Amino acid sequence: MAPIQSAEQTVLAIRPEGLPAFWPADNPWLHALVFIVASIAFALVMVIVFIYVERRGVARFQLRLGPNRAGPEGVLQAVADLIKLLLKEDIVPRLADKVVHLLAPIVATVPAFMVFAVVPLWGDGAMLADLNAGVLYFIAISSFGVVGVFMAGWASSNKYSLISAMRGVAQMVSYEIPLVMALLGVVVFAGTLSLNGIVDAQSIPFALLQPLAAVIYFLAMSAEINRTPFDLLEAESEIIAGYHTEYSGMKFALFYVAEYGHAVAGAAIFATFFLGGWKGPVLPPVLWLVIKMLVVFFVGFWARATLPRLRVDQVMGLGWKALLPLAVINVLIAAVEVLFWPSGTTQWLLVPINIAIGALLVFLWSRTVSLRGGRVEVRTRAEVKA
Amino acid sequence: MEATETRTEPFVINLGPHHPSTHGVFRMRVTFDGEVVVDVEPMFGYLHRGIEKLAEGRTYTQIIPLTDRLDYLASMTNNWGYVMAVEKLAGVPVPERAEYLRVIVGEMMRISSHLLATGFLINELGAFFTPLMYMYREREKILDLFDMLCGQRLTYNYMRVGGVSHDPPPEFWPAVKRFVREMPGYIDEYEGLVTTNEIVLARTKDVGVLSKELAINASASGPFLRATGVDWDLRRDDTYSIYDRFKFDIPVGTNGDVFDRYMCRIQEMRQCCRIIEQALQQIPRGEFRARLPHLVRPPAGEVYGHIEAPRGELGFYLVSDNSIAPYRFHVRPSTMINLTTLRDLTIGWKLADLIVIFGSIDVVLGEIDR
Amino acid sequence: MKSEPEQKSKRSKDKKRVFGAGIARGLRVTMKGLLGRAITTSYPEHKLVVSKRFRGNEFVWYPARCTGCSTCAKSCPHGNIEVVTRRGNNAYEVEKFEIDTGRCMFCGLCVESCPYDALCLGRGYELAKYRRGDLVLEKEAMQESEKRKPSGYFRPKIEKTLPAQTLLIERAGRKSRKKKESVP
Amino acid sequence: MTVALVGTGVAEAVSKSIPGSILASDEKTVVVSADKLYPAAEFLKTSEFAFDYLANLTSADYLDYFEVVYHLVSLKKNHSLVLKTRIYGREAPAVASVVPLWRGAELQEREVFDLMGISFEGHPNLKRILLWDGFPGHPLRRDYL
Repeated sequence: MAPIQSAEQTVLAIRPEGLPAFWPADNPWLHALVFIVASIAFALVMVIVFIYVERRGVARFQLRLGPNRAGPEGVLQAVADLIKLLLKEDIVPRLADKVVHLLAPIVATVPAFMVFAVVPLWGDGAMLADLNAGVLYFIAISSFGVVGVFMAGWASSNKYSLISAMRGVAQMVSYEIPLVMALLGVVVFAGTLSLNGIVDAQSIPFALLQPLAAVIYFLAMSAEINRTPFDLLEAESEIIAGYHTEYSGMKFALFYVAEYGHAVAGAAIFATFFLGGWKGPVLPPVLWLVIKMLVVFFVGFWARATLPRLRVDQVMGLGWKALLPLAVINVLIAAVEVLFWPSGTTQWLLVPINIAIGALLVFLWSRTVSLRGGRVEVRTRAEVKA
Repeated sequence: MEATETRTEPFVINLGPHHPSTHGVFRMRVTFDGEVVVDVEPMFGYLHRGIEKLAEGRTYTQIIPLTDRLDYLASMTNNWGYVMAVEKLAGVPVPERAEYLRVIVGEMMRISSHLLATGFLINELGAFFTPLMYMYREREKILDLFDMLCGQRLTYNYMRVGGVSHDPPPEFWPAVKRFVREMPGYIDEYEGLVTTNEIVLARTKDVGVLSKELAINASASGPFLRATGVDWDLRRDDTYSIYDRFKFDIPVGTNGDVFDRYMCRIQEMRQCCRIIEQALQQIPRGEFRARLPHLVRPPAGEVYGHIEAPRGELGFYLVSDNSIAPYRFHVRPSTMINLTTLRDLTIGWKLADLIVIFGSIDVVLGEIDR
Repeated sequence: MKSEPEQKSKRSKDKKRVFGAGIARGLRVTMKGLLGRAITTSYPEHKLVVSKRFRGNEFVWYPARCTGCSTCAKSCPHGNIEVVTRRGNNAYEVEKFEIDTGRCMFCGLCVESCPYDALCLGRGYELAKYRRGDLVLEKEAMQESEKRKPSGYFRPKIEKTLPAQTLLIERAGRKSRKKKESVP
Repeated sequence: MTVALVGTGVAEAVSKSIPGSILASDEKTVVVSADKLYPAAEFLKTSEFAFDYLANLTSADYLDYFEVVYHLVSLKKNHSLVLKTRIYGREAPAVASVVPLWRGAELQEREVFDLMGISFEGHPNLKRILLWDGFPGHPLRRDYL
């Protein structure tokens, strides 16, 4: 558990014991500089890796070969795409709100990378800022991405974009709550809000100790980063490309990076919260983090390759009727367990118990909650006139 | 402070003609209230090539390639419907072997067409192309066989008045047998991927329900009609060709919703395999094309020939004035008539449902616009 | 003749499932796809063999056999074939034989109607040209050569000599395994 | 197998109920006069013939007159009939719409209106369907070039 820190330390709380001996721990600016560069580079490289892995992986799911032209086995595909997009003409619709249209991709992209400030990358304290309110920081930043989406949808003056933006906001509002509630279960077990502390606390990965929270978090995260089956924002069969219909060239590239940046951030956060972050035997810690992120991402695009998407009201229904109550119950159970169960080696016994409880709750909910139907009685224009 | 009433204003979107899921160049003018559909007006004609007018200036044989371009996902059945109408008009006998060949390719065409119909439906539900790619795989096998048979993969021009243009090469038969043997397994695979999926069920059950009465009144046909529970299939109820020699069931839905339409198509594919299997066993040797003069010159008169095409009743109304070209050539476009009820089905549903309901009707613009 | 009851039984079954069971079944199917082989090929490097009767562009025309009877031109639905003949000593000489493949729909009716087997369809499928004029095939360009081979469409003798078609069913077919019939 | 009803027999029944409506009839077809089309069609739908399904609706131009052809089917009794009507005059041919009886006629009548220029009185939304508004002429007429 992280010790209580003084006010000065919270600004840039450095945990030197996880860092090499020559580390300039006494110079917060140098530390910040190194980690800003390192975490953004890490995130960008991971974005390229994710794009490649997803495109090739989904292609293999679909019995195709996938991109295999640019570079050996197509590894440079993302670079090729980027160059193409950079050279493309930047088209702004005549009726667009120009300034907002320009700002939107930036606002959408930045939060994806800001999240990495609190993610421990390769060891205890190897992060930009070990905030003692790291979870809060993450929640605040991650929910900011939708502002960019909304700006884009609004500024494009395109009806599809507008629908997409509205969907985005509704989805964000609905899924923020189960997401936070699921994290609360973890926080209760870890006893800290610092992400470093949460990784430290995972002698048993929280995915096992809090299976229900992990599932809820995964679903809510999928909804937050707009991945199937909740990819309403970019439902291409319905609203073309959603909020970035009217974007081209570099601005579109930024949205593309933002989409995968959010996926990278989501995978990193999931790995940190539930899979033990950088922890792991034999291999270097940063590699463990990457492996865990890829595993999380794999499940994501496996679902993307398989599942259709839910309708907008069904997404809301699932969030409010199923995920939120389950998350609340999960927090209660976690609190009771932490209060009355002796910590120590006997904690292993909680794993089967919690899995059983989770399975039971999911079973009960699948009996009661139904997402079918959904027709709305409307009056047609002729009827309104009459 | 005064209470103000929140008012919503409907807005209009022109969905199409270039929209990813309008199956070509279909356009719907949709009035939305939020995401709820208030009014739909289908508009088409962007692919109008005037085939009916073109046909009036072409000989009966030259029209066959034109019919390929009607419902381009089921060209074989278009060929078939047309040549059957001409044969009826001219009183031309068709050799046994040709009839069997027609049934075999016709049913393979039905499988291929239904594969695309269900595949695109799932795609419109939001699946990221995977079910579609799996279905394309089987369709590709069928197209390979058609390529072997008549040299093209989409526009076959295979049927002729009084028979078919080619006898299949010897390597055709083992491939068809293998295909029919393997196909039910693949259909099981699709069902595993789609039928039991909770998201699909939530999206399709009770969505876009069409009542029996309205379906009949609006001249719906094909799987779209049968999904409502009307047991009407021209192959059985107005037997043409040699369908009375085969045993097959006609899948009928109960509810008339999107899911039933999907289920009807899946079940129909299984029945197609059964028919092909029986036809492969029964097919006789002999002529595949009746000996006819180069130019068909039917006696003056008129005829309405119809067949059960994959998308519904495909009819050809021909008027002959005893010349080498028809006096009037009319196609009964099954999917255009199925679209009559689009408005009734979609009002009150959301944008996403509109796309799915439209997809479940399974239109092909080549046939609608002609 | 109805299979209604079957559907009904399916319907009542799926109500008893736990949410996620059907999704898991779907995930299993796609996982099988991931572990299987790709069915596509890298096109310009690996080309598949088209069928023996393929109706491609690159028509092949045999001047020795052609009598200039213009049956092909008459049978063309679009009138794309232009034949001009000159009276020679004892036979017509073909002065001009042009096919406008820009408007051709490769229905093959011209080849079918040719009484002397003088016109054959080709096996090419790479149709793109830079100019519309390049799509009009003239008689010199249409003669058979190493690169320009006729297709076996309505020419059974040629058909026998052509290589076998690549069939997807042979490349991506299933190992034959007894499958229980799920339909009565 | 759908039984094609003998036209003369049906014509007798129709003329009994709606006198003066039959123009001609033969083995296959019944031709009714244009002004009596709607009552005749209504009779065919509601009487014991029970033609509940309009399979096809089309038209042909014979220069002297336009012919509108209705292919009726009864799904209940599985029999069919070809009903025709003739409209004389090329300027503004018109006939009653059968949309109130069979909704299936909706788009088909619009198509006939578009391509053949026959207007259907009582159609809820008679607009051009395949061609754009303002297209000159009606292409399926024999005198359109």
